[in-house]
Amino acid sequence: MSSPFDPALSRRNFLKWSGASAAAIAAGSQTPVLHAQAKDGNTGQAPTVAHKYTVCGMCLNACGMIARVENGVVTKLDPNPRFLKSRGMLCARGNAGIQQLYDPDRLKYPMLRKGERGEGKWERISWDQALDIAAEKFMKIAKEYSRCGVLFTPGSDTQSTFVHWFAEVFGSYNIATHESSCLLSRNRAYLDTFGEVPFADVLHTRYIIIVGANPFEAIMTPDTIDLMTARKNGCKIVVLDPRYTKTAGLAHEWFPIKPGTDMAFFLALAHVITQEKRYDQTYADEKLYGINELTEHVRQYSPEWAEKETEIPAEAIRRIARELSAAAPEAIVYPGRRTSDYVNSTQMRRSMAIVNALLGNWDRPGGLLAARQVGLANPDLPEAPFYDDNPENRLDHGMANMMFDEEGSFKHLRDAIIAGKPYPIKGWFIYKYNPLQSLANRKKTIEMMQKMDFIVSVDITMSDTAYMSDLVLPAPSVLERQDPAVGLQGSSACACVMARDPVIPPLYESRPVFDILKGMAGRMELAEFFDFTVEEYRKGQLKGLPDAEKALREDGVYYNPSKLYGVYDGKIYKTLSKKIEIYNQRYAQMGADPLPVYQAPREQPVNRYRLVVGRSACFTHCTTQNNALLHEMMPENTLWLHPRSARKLGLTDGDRVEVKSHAGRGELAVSLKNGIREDTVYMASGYDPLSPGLTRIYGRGACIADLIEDYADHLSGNMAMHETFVQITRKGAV
Amino acid sequence: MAHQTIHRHTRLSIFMHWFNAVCWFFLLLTGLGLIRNDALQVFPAWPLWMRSVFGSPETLLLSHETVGIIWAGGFLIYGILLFRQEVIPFIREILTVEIPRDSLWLITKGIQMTLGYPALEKIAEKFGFDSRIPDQGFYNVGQKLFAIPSILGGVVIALTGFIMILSQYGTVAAELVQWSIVIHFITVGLVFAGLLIHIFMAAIAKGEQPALISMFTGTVPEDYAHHHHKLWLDEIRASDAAETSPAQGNG
Amino acid sequence: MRTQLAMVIDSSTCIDCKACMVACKVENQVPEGYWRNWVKSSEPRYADVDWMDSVRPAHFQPGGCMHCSNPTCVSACPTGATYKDESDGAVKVNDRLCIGCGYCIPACPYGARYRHPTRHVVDKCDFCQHRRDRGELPACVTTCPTKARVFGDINNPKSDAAQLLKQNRSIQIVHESVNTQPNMYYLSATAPINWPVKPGKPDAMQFWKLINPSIWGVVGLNALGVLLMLGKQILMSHDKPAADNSSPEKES
Amino acid sequence: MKRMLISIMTLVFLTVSVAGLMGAEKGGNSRKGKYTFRKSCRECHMEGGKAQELSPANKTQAQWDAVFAADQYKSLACKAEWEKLSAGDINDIYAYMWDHAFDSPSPAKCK
Repeated sequence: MSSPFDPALSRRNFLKWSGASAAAIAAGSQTPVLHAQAKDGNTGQAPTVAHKYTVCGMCLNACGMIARVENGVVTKLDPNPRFLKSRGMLCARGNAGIQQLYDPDRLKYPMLRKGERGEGKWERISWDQALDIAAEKFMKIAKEYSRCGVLFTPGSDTQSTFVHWFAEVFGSYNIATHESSCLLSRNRAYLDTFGEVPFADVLHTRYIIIVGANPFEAIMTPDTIDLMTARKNGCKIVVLDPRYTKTAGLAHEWFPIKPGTDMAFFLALAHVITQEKRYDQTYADEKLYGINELTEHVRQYSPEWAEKETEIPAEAIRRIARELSAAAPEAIVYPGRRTSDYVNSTQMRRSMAIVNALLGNWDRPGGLLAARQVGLANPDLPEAPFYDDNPENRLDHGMANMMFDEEGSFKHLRDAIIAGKPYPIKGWFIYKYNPLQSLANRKKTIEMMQKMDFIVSVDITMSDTAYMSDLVLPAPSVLERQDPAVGLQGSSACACVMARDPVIPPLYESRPVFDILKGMAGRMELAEFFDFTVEEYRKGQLKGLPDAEKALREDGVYYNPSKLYGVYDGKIYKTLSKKIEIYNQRYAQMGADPLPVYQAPREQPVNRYRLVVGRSACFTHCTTQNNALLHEMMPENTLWLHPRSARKLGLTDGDRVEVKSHAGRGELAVSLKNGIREDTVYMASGYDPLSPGLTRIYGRGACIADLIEDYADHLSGNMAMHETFVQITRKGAV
Repeated sequence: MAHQTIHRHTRLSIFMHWFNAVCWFFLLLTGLGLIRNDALQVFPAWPLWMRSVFGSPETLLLSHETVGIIWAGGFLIYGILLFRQEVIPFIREILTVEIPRDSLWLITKGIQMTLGYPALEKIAEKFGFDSRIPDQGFYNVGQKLFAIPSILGGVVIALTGFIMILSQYGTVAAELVQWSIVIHFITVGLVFAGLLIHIFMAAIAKGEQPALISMFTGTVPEDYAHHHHKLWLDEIRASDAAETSPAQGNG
Repeated sequence: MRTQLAMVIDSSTCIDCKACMVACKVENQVPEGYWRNWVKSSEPRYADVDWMDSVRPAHFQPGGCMHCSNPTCVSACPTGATYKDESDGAVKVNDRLCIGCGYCIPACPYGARYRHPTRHVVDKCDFCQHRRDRGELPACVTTCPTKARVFGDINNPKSDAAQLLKQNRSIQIVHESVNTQPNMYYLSATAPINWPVKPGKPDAMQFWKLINPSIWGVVGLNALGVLLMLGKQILMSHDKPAADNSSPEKES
Repeated sequence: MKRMLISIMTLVFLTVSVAGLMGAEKGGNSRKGKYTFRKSCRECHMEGGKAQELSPANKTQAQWDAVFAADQYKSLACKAEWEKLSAGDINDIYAYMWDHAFDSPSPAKCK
């Protein structure tokens, strides 16, 4: 009766419709696109409804969606039931994708900085002017300081591949990716143990230990959904976390482990498993390298010893080791994702990888799976030129000894740029990357920016990093873009290919980063390297998959059936020993610990609290806090504090406090929570931005980037975000 | 003399009277049909029937609201345009009350209407008051006593109705709307109770046919005027004598 | 048997991700600050115990309008704008009949209703009528990551909802003061159970109910009086009209 | 004091490990090697090319050591192409192949 499709006009229908569409296109009303469509649409008749396949871009998971488009306006996003990777679901952020599209806070046209950096004075310019300026400034830097004098930071995005390609043809290998503040230490650890980064077969496992991960809140498809299905099927979940996350709350056992001591727990598990010979000897002889060294090495790490470090009772550790190995190989130590926590994160994750190795779960149901074949080809592109005047290496080369060359380390790069050594970096191209909100030590990032001559940001809204840039270029949301094909690993669900086509044309003057790069390349005598369209690029990717285009059109996804288990049968591991390296020979060669040696975390100063960060299901890092639909869930962040600690500090719930670290300070309200250790505090990321362009969260809460001190993982150069201790003082009640 | 007629109502007044009557009945019946709640409705079948007559509950509400606006709007325009000519004299007339005479009228007329003349005479004798029914002006005091609350009631009904319509198109404090419905309902109930008597007294009761007819013709027989509204008749005669204005005569 | 749409919810699988809330908000254009559905959560109760002692698991309870079979909201509505749709068993609001009085809002023990700030009518879940018209499931059901919400006709034994209900022990959440017979069933133990409130009525509604008999009574009595007089007039027609003329005659 | 100690220890650790890494690295310029390899070898050593498709990740570091061992190339079919390259170019290609070998810390990706 109240259906918006009811063509009958009633006394209130007119008002209702005008109200409804005003809400839906609040932002869009300023756009020529929507105006045009409104004129075309036969007003008074039932709206034309189209359903279009697309893929979510609110986080990097890429879940399948169906967009409902009515008279050219996207009115709803629903899950694509055929998209097995996302298990036919769409989370809160996915549903809020529509708000990202129609957000009045969106950037609308290219803007050039007028006043000082961060002063917020902008001049609207045309795209031609913008691209001319960008090309000219980068070429000037290339001439004066070499092409490596421009830094490129592509965030996790389907079109980031073009930024990498542009950097390559432009000639800079100074690239720092999102990964260097996320999962590199995990990748390092698993690569150096199994020769490959695995996917956990959560769905079929019977026992899972989750440490430094929060899959029920940090939604990952299909792991999050599979974990709940596994739980329903009787899988036991053990969570170690200083904070009572929703994952901890839904686990069978939760241990509020002392922060930074995870390795002690896993070494003790290895101790029990090896001492009690709870591993498969035949498997170990055949596949594992260094089992004897390990047995010897972990003799010192008894559960009783670990109890002192972790504050987890020895008998619980012993029991868990026994339960875990009894469930093996359908048992997993969950590898996790964001492992940018401590200075020894790689070794910590190595200790977890080693326990996985002892469980013999590699390449088996309910264990760790290798990446599956998807079948995308590399489009034929011209060979990238080589510039002889470039320095030999990345700026941060050698600052961590197991760094990934193509990912870099933002933390080390920043230090080197500030120092100007070994060579200067003066330009920065930023795409979907916001270190001023998401990464440690905001002040230092600003200091780094002040060393630069020219900074370009391509973003959807005026993020803090865009706000501090010189040229800001408006990007469309994924609903307005054509994207290259991407292969997705969906654990046991699938290996699949997705590709986006625009659901509606781009709003305002926004342009996808591909167009921007192509425009810049054309102005830098690099046109030949971008002499293709996204469509052509995608055709090149799909050339080996004749059925893909049809499947993408009809189902919104293409599956390439590939082997799931036993991929490694008859194959060797990509390690020096060609086996699963419990004892890592390369580490031994370069002087790192070949087996993880426990190092206690830095001692906690008196009256200081360890700051930990972590996810909420409604927020992707610091990108969705300003989204009206999600903002309502948490209008500002608060500091989680244990009631006993609060009593000690004379605080009650809701009191405002000043939080201080060596990096900076912030002010926010405290929430008294039993679900956090007395020595630890937590706050959500993404608040108190510098940019007033984020209207809903500007001036709300406190910013983690201003508080977290800059540490990095020794081996991978990954940022270490849990090494900060803060001081808390009362600021008076609200 | 008995056959002579006297002008009593202008065409506009006649129109407004019947306009009011028709609107009232329509609004009453549709309004009653809108109350669909077991705890409040005495005739549960009525709303169902009304809704089916109108095709749907929405049309019923829409009709009620439309006619309500026409009714209130009609009186508003009438009141504004003829404020001096009609409203002020009317109000002055209905507010003019002479307590000893008019209260006696109420008593004697009341007894006469209910118990009849013989009873009136007996009671008057017993309690020692004049059994003759006192003379009245253009309106008798009974009409005045009905007119005052029904006008006030009309204003209340219009206002509360307006609040309810308004609350569908704008933000109105919830409590105001909540009380508006109740007051609307109560006022209609009370005015309607009076209306029943008005209808009886003015149209059905014996000897009142000239009044009913006058609501079509605009004139009353002189003897009726003499009998029911003697003071008014005296006034007309006095002014006729003074001005010999044809407008005041029966033409 | 008559259709009764219902939700059977396995709240033990809810992860409190709030996808259902956002999906509903977008689908039904629910304005900022208002919700048609929700996820209630249990507070962890280990405040005064040592960390290492037993930990109560968290529990999340998705909900929304319960589409009761004995709806207190329907009996609070003066106009019948809120009604139980016989065709599908859902409790609905006829926007075009609602005058926004809000009598029904406190009458719901679950807080499932609100007054829409721009449409000015009361708004609530209708199990996504317009989606069902297109053959789709309600938005919250479709989007739920763990498929905690199962939707269907519980009177149709073939539906998923009916089968789930048959195979499991379930509970309905009611306030002790009134059994509204909600059509939202929760499987297994569901923890944040005690949140519904006693259904209330606004003062105006209470006053109306109080005074209602008197008003009908006054009208009825007057009608009776008029009828009596009419009867008297017809039966006692010999009551001298001549006396009518006595008064002026006497005077003159 | 403790911070100082940690800093010194970190520095020592870094120096030792960087030195270790240097020792493991080949002398050539890996980045230039990538370019030269693509320019000089990939025409044949690509999918659908005249010779077997080659990427650094096709072989282990030990296998690359063997390929680039002194005069080993003379037994290859593309001997003539090798001879067109300078010793420096070959060394660069060697560095590239070795750095991104199958069992290297950062094996070459398909893309």
